[in-house]
Amino acid sequence: MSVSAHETGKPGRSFRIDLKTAGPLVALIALCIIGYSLNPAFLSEGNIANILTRSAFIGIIAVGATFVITAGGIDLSVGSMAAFIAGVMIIIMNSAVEAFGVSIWTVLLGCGSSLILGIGAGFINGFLTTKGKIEAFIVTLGTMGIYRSLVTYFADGGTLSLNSSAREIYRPIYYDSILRIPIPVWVFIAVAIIGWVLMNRTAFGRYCMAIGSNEHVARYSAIKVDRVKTATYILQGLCVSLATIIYVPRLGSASSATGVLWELEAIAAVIIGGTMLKGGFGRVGGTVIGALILTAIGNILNLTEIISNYLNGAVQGVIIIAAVYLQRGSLRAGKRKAAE
Amino acid sequence: MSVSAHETGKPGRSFRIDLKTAGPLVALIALCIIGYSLNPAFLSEGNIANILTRSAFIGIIAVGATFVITAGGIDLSVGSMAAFIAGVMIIIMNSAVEAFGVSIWTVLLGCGSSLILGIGAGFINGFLTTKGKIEAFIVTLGTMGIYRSLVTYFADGGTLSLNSSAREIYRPIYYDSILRIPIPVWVFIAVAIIGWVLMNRTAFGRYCMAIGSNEHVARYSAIKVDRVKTATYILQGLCVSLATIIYVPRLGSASSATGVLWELEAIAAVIIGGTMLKGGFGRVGGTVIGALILTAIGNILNLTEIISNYLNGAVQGVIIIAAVYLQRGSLRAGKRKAAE
Amino acid sequence: QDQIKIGVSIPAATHGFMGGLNWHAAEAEKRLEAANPNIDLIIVTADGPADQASDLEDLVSVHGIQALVVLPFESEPLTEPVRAVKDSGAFITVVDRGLTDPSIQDVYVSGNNTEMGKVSAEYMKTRLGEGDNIVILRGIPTVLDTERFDAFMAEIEGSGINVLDNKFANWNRDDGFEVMQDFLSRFPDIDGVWAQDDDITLGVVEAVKAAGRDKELFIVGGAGMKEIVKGVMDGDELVPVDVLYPPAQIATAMDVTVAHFVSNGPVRGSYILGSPLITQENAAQFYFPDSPF
Amino acid sequence: MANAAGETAPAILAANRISKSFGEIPVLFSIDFDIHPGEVHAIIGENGAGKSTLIKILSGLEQPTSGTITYDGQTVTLPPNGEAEAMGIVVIHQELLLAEHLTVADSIFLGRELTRNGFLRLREMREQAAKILDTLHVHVDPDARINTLSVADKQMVEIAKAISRDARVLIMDEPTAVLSVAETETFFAQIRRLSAKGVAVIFISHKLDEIMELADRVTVLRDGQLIATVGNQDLTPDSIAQMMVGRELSNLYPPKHEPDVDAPLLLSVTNLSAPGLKEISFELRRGEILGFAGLIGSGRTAAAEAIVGLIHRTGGAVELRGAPVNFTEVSQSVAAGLAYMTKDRKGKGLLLNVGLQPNLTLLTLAKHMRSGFLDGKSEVKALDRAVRRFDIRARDASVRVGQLSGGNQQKLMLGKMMESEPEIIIMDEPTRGIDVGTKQQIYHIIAALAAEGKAIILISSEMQEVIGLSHRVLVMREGRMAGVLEGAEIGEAQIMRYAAGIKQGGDDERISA
Ligand SMILES: Nc1ncnc2c1ncn2[C@@H]1O[C@H](COP(=O)(O)OP(=O)(O)OP(=O)(O)O)[C@@H](O)[C@H]1O
Ligand SMILES: Nc1ncnc2c1ncn2[C@@H]1O[C@H](COP(=O)(O)OP(=O)(O)OP(=O)(O)O)[C@@H](O)[C@H]1O
Ligand SMILES: [Mg+2]
Ligand SMILES: [Mg+2]
Repeated sequence: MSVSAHETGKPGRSFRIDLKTAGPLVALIALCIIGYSLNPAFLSEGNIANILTRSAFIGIIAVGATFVITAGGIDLSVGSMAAFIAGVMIIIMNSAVEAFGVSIWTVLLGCGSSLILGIGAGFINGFLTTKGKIEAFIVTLGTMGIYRSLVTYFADGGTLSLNSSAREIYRPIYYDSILRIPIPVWVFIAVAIIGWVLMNRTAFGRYCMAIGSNEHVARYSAIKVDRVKTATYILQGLCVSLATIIYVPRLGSASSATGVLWELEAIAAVIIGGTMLKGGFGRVGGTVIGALILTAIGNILNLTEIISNYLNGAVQGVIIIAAVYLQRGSLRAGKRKAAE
Repeated sequence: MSVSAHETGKPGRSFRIDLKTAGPLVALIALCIIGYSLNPAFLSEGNIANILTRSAFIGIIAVGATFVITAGGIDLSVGSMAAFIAGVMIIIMNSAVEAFGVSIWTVLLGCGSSLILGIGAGFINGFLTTKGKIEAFIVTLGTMGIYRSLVTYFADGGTLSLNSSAREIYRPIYYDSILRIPIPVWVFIAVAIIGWVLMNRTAFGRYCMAIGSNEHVARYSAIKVDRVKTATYILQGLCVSLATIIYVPRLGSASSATGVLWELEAIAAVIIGGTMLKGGFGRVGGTVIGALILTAIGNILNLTEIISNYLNGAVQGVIIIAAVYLQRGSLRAGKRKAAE
Repeated sequence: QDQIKIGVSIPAATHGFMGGLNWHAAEAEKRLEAANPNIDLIIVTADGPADQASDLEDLVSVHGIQALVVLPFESEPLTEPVRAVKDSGAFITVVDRGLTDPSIQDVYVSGNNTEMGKVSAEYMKTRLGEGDNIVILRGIPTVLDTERFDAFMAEIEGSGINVLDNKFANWNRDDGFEVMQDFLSRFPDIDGVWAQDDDITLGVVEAVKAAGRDKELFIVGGAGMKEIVKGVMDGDELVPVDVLYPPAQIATAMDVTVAHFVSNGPVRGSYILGSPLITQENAAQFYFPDSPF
Repeated sequence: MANAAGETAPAILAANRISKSFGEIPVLFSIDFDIHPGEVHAIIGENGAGKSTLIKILSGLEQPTSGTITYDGQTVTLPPNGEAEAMGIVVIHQELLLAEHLTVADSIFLGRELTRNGFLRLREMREQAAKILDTLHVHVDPDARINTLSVADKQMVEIAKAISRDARVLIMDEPTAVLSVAETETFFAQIRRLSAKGVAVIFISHKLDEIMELADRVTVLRDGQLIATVGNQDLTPDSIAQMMVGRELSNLYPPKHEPDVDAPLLLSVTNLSAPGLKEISFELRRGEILGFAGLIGSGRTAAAEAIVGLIHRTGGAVELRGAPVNFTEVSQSVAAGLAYMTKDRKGKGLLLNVGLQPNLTLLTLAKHMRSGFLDGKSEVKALDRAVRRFDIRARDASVRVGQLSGGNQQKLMLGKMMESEPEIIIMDEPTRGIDVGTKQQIYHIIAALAAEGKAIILISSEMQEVIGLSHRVLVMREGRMAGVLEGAEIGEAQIMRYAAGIKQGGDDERISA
């Protein structure tokens, strides 16, 4: 009478995994079809490279956000943090150029300081949240204001620009390709894979889910809750710093307008990807697709002139809602089928 | 041995209520002391009236947000919704003036349409969240974009201005006082009291808390979960429309810049007030104080010169974090005392 | 014959001035496309520098534009992306905010932020003198705001006029209203206000009127919003003048760019539009009742 | 104090004069307790006696206010947060401690994942999980998410989790409260295997027959005081009950009053189908108690939930007092006088983070309104009533329900449901985690309700309870009705035969492998 449970379980499981990825993918494919029908140039190699490269920023940040949100937190400071890190990177590289002249070391110094700043900023968010026991929303709303102010202050209300000769060396990191794939896309791919492995193939990912799902349970399971939570913020900071490293050569400058609203975009990418805002359940793969969806929407709006520019935001809103609905819908339909 | 539960319960309970209100209050009082010491004009009657009147917008919206958040939702669309409602109100009132001339009915028509729009917009958010089963974050992020776009579109990218003779009649609603208290403050007081009663003295408030703390339990307890959740969004829409009704006479105009970031301010007021972002626990009184704290911070920064303008945001961030820390801290200290 | 595609990249209509600019761009598109059947203008709007850089990429890769009219969100970050467009062979017209490398542009059309600050200060000096007090409401911390502010401060220096304080009002009416309210409760004696932008001005006007202090001071705004220009025309004493910073410059730029393709000779050079003081006498020529701004 | 015979090894874990207070409220008074390798030591006592608190102290989750713990002869301070598990002290808590979003395999290995070079060995964990579940005869997919499991399955996962760990001391707080006889048997077999290997087992249960069957020694607590520690051979169920409650317990079950044969039909269900449920039919008369028996996951809960509209019905009909009904929300069924009490008190029954009063009245707030507003006085009165009727023991009414002892939570939930004054009552595991003394009270309440003319469906995994109270018993198996027993047929052997699938249908004895 003992039906071997795991045997009957198998098919259901692989099916479910398919559906998980399928949800956001369906939405992305629908978008691509719309894009192509509006303007065939949408699927040109150049345009696809553009979309991929652009989505790298938000995508990399969103991978970090997936961990924070999965563990039940939220980070509103990522956009300002990016502006702040970019600003400080530029200041440091410029002074390095003045002191030692330009070399590849200038760029490495900049990248190094970016990583340190990202980790530090993430740690501060994590520390205030866990040890200070202040809601993540408030902590990161606060640091969001702080970082944005600081970059404005450093830039004296204007723009911080990278020394042009340093920029020359640094430029390829954004603009060059390896094997016809732009470098930012390679970074994005690497971050996504590492993120996926961390989330699904390491104890850390499990701990994030457990904490987001039920902090008591996690605590009683001897998980060092505060440490893991802080680690998610540090990871987020690290992702922001990576995104900044590939962002700085693109525009070569930072100002108070850098990274505005990235936090909202990153969180949206995460949620569109199927991670739950309340935590407990994270999908790095979905996040990647979510970031692509958001970038593709912006790109599609540039493809056509049929819509008044004033209505861009409305179209964007409708598509986001529709995409998520579609995704959830296909998931539900799939489940119903599985139940039969 | 069965200790009659509610008898021993009484003192403990009332004590906790004191503490609940005390937390944010302590932070507000600390802020007032700082404000006064930086500039005695802070406590002048005129300035206090300014602070109270200004906080009315965010405060009224935040009272609505308290319900949404308590029931486990979130509404990012309030700022755009306010701009949208203001825009449509102005359009309607202007056409009414053209068609029928100016009278008190013009204003009443405007207010009536505001209420209908608010309720409708709230219903849409609620419906998409509950029946569409789309995350509140995504739904309201979408409608946020939609409303903001629509107002930009209606205004042709510019500003919608209320007909000046209609404005003459409408103006007192913002600028007049009754018993030396400005009318917006009266509205705020009324909304706060009604909100408090709703939250603490009616079944609806209880249901919101139940849903936010455990939706399953709510469903098993015969609560119409979808209906209550939708009602919270409608209530939020109603609050936005009330806020808009007192906002429009202030400047007599609406544009795409109206209400930008109000959602963040409203949510911040709610959280500073001690409501939990994850839902299940709402404090209308705290929200009111949270709104006052936020307005007071902005006001204090305008009353002094000691801080570089560029750093306003940083100071704001630090104060918000500190205020919440202070509040939680005093709560913890109080609990410890109670425990002894 | 071949369609000539011209991309127009501008910031989104997030406040009054940009709204006016968007309107003028849309009007110019209609007018120019009607007059020149072989011209296709494509207007895209951006929410930030990075977003605008993406727009530029799309204009090249998807639309294959032959010319670009761009009002850069910020000068420095957009320099390289515009250069990339230039490298694709397009004719470049830069509007308002110059690139860090002027050699990229074929045509430059601009208002003059420095002059705007200077003209405003000059007017202040005609009305006020030794010991008089003014307050300043600034825009959003950006290069052009800093240019205006610095020029104003340089001009006002030595005049004996006290600048009591300056605060950012984010080119926003509500912020203008609130910041001015706080200035009013802080300073019992204010003789003049430089609001720098007409959106801010509208908020300031309400705050001053509500405080009943509209007899003791005057306000200088900027940009040329139609409501303000109308007021100046009608002899408003609270806002007696305005300083032009024309949102119609985008239309000028589009005209010039189209002319490059449809007229005989090539078009090149800089078109710097001045920031004249709008007074009751000349206001009529700056008044566009149909514009949303 | 008597000791179990033949024990020579020194105590592995001992509590010495342990006291515990929460704030000002004392919960344990100077308790001595010890456990030896290979021994099964049961702790019993009334609800709120302090059993769970004692084992929390023995596992480091709570620190004692005074007294010491010795482990392996050493006086130790046990580390908090489940870290004592690394020392070999493994606990199954009374309140299920599983993260809802994780899978079964993830949960079993949470906190001590198998890794290679930092990567999870997923397949290995899944296989091991499947193996453990198999030895317990639990039919759940190791990849299923916890939030898709029924309470009983969750409990089995908890058990699997605990026995999969390298325990030297295994502490279990009412692991069998929601298990039926068959599951309990396989579970006990595992316990015996472990204790034969030298694992010390501490075991809390309110089921006295289980205690008699499994325990070598029994410690009795009452009101936080140690009453006695007694060897098994000196015990009878009656003597245990006597020690626990402090008085003689006679007639656990009230006498059955057969309902009128021609009492009106209140509920009639025909061919009811729903996910996990196929073609259930039965009738319920006024004054009748209908027992639902079956193994866990046999669909009893699904049947109840389909009737009240909590899960969507895919077929069949339900008639209430002769009129067809199709509830889609609980509010409709409550309004029609049909109430369902869930067995999942933590997940679906009670709000753990609020106080007693809001929980009690949540289902029936409409009754506590005066001109549209909540009437606090009336709510207080209701709580007062429920506290007396169901003997709810909270040391302080301001405590959050999550801080109540398990049994008292259960009583509160009973009170909550009874507040709606239903005519038809479906109770799912009504005495889950309730001490014998109170059980007796509750049985009498149930019988009295039936005698008043209410109709009751009693879903229970405690077979004695079903047998002792029900007029008829419906046995379910794998989502179907396996049979209905009446009168003298109602007995343990018959029920088991139907539940296990040895006997099917009504009369014909078909043996199915
Ligand atoms: N965290 C806490 N804060 C306050 N009181 C508590 C807390 N935990 C337990 N108590 C109280 O301690 C007493 C003993 O509870 P405990 O859970 O140990 O009882 P129990 O013997 O396990 O009962 P049951 O058989 O019902 O599970 C109860 O009165 C309970 O309310
Ligand atoms: N195949 C299925 N599809 C969907 N839901 C199901 C399925 N099987 C069971 N459920 C749901 O799982 C929950 C557990 O129900 P189930 O009827 O299996 O428990 P039960 O037999 O009452 O268990 P116990 O014997 O422990 O009381 C119910 O809410 C039911 O709706
Ligand atoms: Mg066109
Ligand atoms: Mg217990």
